[in-house]
Amino acid sequence: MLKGLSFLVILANIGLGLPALASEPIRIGSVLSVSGSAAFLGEPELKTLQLYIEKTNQNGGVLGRPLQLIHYDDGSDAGKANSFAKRLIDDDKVDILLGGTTTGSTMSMVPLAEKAEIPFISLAGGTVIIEPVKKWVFKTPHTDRMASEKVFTDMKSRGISKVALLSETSGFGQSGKKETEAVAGRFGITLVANETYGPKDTDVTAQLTKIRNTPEVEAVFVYGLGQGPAVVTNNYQQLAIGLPLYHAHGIGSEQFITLTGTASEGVRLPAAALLIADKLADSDPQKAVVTGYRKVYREAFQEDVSTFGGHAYDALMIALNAFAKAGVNDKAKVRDAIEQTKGYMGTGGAVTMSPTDHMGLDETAFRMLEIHNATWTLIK
Amino acid sequence: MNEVQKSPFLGLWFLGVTLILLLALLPNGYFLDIAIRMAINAIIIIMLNLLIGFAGQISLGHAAFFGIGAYSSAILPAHFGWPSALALVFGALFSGVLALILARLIFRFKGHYLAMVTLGLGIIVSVILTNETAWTGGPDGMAVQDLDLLGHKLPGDRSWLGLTGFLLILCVWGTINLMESPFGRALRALHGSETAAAAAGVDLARYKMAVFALSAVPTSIMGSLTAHYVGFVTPNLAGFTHSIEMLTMVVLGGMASIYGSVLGAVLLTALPQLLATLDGWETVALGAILVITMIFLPKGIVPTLTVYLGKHSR
Amino acid sequence: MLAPFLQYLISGITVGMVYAFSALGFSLIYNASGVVNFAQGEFIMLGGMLAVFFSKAGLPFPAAAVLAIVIPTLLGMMIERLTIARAKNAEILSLIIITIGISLVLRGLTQIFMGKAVHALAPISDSRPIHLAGAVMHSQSPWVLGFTVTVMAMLWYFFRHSLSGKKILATSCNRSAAQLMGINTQWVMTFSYAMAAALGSLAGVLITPITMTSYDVGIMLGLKGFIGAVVGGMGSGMGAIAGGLIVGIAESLGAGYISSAYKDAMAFLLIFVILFLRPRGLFGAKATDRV
Amino acid sequence: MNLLEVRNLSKSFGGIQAVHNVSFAISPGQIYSVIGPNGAGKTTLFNLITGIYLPTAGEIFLNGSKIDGQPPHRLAGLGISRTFQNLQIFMNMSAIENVMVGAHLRLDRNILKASLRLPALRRRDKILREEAAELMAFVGLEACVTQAADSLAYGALKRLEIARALASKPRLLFLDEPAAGLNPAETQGVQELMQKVAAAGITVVLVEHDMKLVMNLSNRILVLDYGKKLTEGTAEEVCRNPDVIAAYLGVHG
Repeated sequence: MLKGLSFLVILANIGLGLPALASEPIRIGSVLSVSGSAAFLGEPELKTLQLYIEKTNQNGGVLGRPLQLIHYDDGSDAGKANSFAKRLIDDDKVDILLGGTTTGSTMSMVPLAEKAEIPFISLAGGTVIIEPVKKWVFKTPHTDRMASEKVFTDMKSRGISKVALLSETSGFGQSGKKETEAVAGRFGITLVANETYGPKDTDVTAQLTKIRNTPEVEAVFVYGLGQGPAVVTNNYQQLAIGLPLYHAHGIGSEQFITLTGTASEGVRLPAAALLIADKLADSDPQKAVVTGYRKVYREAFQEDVSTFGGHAYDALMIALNAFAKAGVNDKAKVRDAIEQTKGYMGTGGAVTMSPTDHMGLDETAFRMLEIHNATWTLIK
Repeated sequence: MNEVQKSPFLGLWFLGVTLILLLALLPNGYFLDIAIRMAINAIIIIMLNLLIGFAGQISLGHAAFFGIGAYSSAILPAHFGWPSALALVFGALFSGVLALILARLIFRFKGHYLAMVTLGLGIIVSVILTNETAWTGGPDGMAVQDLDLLGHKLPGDRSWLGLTGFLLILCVWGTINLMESPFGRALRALHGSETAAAAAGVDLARYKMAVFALSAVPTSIMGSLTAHYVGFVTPNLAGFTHSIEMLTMVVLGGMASIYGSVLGAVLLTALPQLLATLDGWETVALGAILVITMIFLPKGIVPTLTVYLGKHSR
Repeated sequence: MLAPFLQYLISGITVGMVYAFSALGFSLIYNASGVVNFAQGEFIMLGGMLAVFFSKAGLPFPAAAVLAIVIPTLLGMMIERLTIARAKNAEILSLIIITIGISLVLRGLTQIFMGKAVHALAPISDSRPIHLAGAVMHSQSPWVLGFTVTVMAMLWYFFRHSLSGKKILATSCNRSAAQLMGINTQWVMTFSYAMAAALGSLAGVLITPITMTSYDVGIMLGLKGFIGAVVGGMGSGMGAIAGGLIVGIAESLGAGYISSAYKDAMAFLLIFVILFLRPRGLFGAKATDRV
Repeated sequence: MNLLEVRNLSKSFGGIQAVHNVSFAISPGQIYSVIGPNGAGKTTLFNLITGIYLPTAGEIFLNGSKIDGQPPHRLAGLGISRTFQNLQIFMNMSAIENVMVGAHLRLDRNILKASLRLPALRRRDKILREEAAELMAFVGLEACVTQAADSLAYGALKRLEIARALASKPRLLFLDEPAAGLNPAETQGVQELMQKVAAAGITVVLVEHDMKLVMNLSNRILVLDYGKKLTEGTAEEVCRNPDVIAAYLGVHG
């Protein structure tokens, strides 16, 4: 009965409108959190993969072979991610693994990718994914450490040194908290308050009141994504705290602005250029790819892009370039091709990987943005 | 009760043969993975059924013991260099003692109060696992070293299925005997009427403590084995959703039915895999299946079938 | 030193009122059928999501709100008729599993048809916060408080003086005796589910401007409501509201004074203490098992 | 030496004095009945002695040693066994298993031995099952030895409960309205059963409304009214006592 099932699965996926390319499809396996607490990130990631695989197939696929996406939703549960990764590797026999929306899901898939020796490009932010470097594991999003460094550089430029940190008890938030605490000293910044809130909390006035009553706090740095930061920003306005408010790159999507409205005025955050594509100077090397992706995504889904969708775009493009260069069947060659990605201009920034850096982004990939009357603006 | 008249060990042979067939025929790691998870869940659900089906107690936080087992096998070897077997035993003892203390404190509680207290245990354990980042790696979870049983490691997935399958058969054999013994009858009497059981000499507090510990320890051991098998643990192993999944497996399979527990575990482990390709409709399908089964098979699948077959076969 | 305490208290009461509505829903259905309805949280989610859906579709707030309450109410009745009522002679646990199944179906359908994004709703009055001696209250809180008090008064009158209210109380005491007295217990069951759904969705509409909503907010709201109902004494309306408020305030004070990470754990520890001292809840009826 | 002695026993639920300052004694081998109009406190007195309720005041002695306040399961160990006014049967088990549970304290309840199906334990269980079958025959249920408890008639369940109580080989057997809801033929059967039990040397304490049954069976009778002790004595003494007649039949003229 189970054997019949996997045949059914392949059949279901072929029905995705593949043109009549005779040759064997390149099988791209992906496990994303399209439901559960990280659905906020997983859904744009899946839509981007499906959109660009279909587009690539329309212009003849890669090396004359059509692309076939085999996707499972892990529902933001690392245990399910592990079991679906095994299914992709052992049963669906995929050629490459893209995915792992959250650091937890990614880390539960890493031992499988390493054992099966199959290239695996993660879309999650955790530094632990590429530190220490793992032979078969890569990632496209910036690390949380880079976000903290970018925020602290901006704070230094405004003479701020006493900062209150409010981090979310989610994977993203806690990994960010660890990195922020690690790098604060280097920038001469002391964390005078260190509070947390739950990803599903609907009210954080208690924590913010505690922060407001810490005497020498000069600015507040919130590390979270999805609904949490929006609740924090609204409560922040209600309590009229008035100190400069910084967020991490986790709020990089239009939804944050719609949820907070006027409360987002003056909020600063590090983010990929994707959010301010149209405001980039024409000379900016990223302008083309960023505006291109944004236009295609908007046409296809009538909704705005998010940086998370951008990570999926970069991962797919890096994978396809590697296939084009090194063929498909020899997984070790594909791995080497990914590791040698040089100067790939992605939505996240210029990617130059090396045997010791499986991400390839430097801090220029991040731009400091400020929200002015509900629009992202670049800080010079 | 017709289940008992037919020799109960008939089902055991069936399980044994199925295990051997699976070991021989399952093509790759993925199907072995499903079978291993089914065996692990079946053991947990049989022991949970002792608590819910046989003894009539309720636990909405049973995944807490699974989480304690999983995390002791992750933390103790990683931070303290303990051998994995010792970590497993520690987790089991810790869960057992916790279950004894909890049962002693709340043995007067019944029905939804008991549900509430066990729910609280589950949430407290998963909140601790989420927030003690230094030890548990926080919400992103942490890696788990390989299981080494007296020096040598379990080679491949097939040996994992062999181990868990054997443990399942042992567990079924043991619980059938246990339920046919004075201890088992005292437990079921507890469910029938606590007052009458006490009047017959059953020490309610001691038996509730015993059945809580008896269901907590194996769950913790299975948590440890899963941690080593998957190689990674996250806090939602101890979470509310996992506890509800366990409860559903018990009730779906059949309360106070050992083979019902096995069936409930097998079905609800396979279901997410079968529904995985419905992208977006899985939750609806799972919910609908639960509702429909509970309406047409209110006593759970196996008891209802046994009654149905019993009526017709005579 | 007073300002932070006042702030914690106010935010605790605001969140507590939401838990109180959820607890009330639990008590109503428990009263009529002895079932702990785990789909109660989804009614609150549906109220919020439908209100957002209709106001985005251009309906003025009152119209959107009414629709966002009527639809879940009809859904509640349909659920009772099609599932709970049909599960004849099922054990309580099987009925609870049915409500868990229903909550999965409701959550899955909302996720598919209304998406996974987080939505907000404009507050009823303008959104400038209200300042009270150093503490700040969301402009929506007085509306929530007002509705809670009116609903409590209506329920009190309904159960004290109206015939149908007494019918529900009679059914909860002894179902077969009520049937003998000619009470249509079937109607009582359906009506209780409808009322619980209406209360839940009303709560959803009221709190969405403060807490925002998405397809999966139902789980935690349902859970906290269950705790509130048990703390207040399962089956007592007054107890449910008091229990919900206590859970909300305990969480807020715990987060403020002890540690925000362990907020949920602390709410439970407090509740263990209350249940340990008073096993049947604050307002629960004293039950000596007649042997 | 009295088998059971009760001194100034009282129990109040909130304001209500269910049992007030009751004293009496039972010597071994007797059939001792407790009678009184509804609400006189008979079942409450039973529940106090068998540990279901905690007394508000007073003491209870079994063979001279104090037993008030002991939980029911420890009292069972001291040879006290009982049936209940509204049937407490383990409906989730078979009839014979109900009786086997009665013998709980005489059995090896070790978990490990049971799980490993050790022969010693299996043998004792087989002997117990036969013993239970004999007891069911003793109370007249030989036909239902293989049936499930929830398929038995009300009258049969009443007898099953007595069989279960006997399974613990008690010295003192409390029967709470054994004849309630039975037709005359069944009541006659219960009377014979009582006599057989007493003949087997077990002291029986009976709460009953059926006056004919009480008068035929009882060696001594305690009469309660509104929780207070009205009188105590042999069947004839109680019959002729004016207070008893007044309490039962209401005052004449």
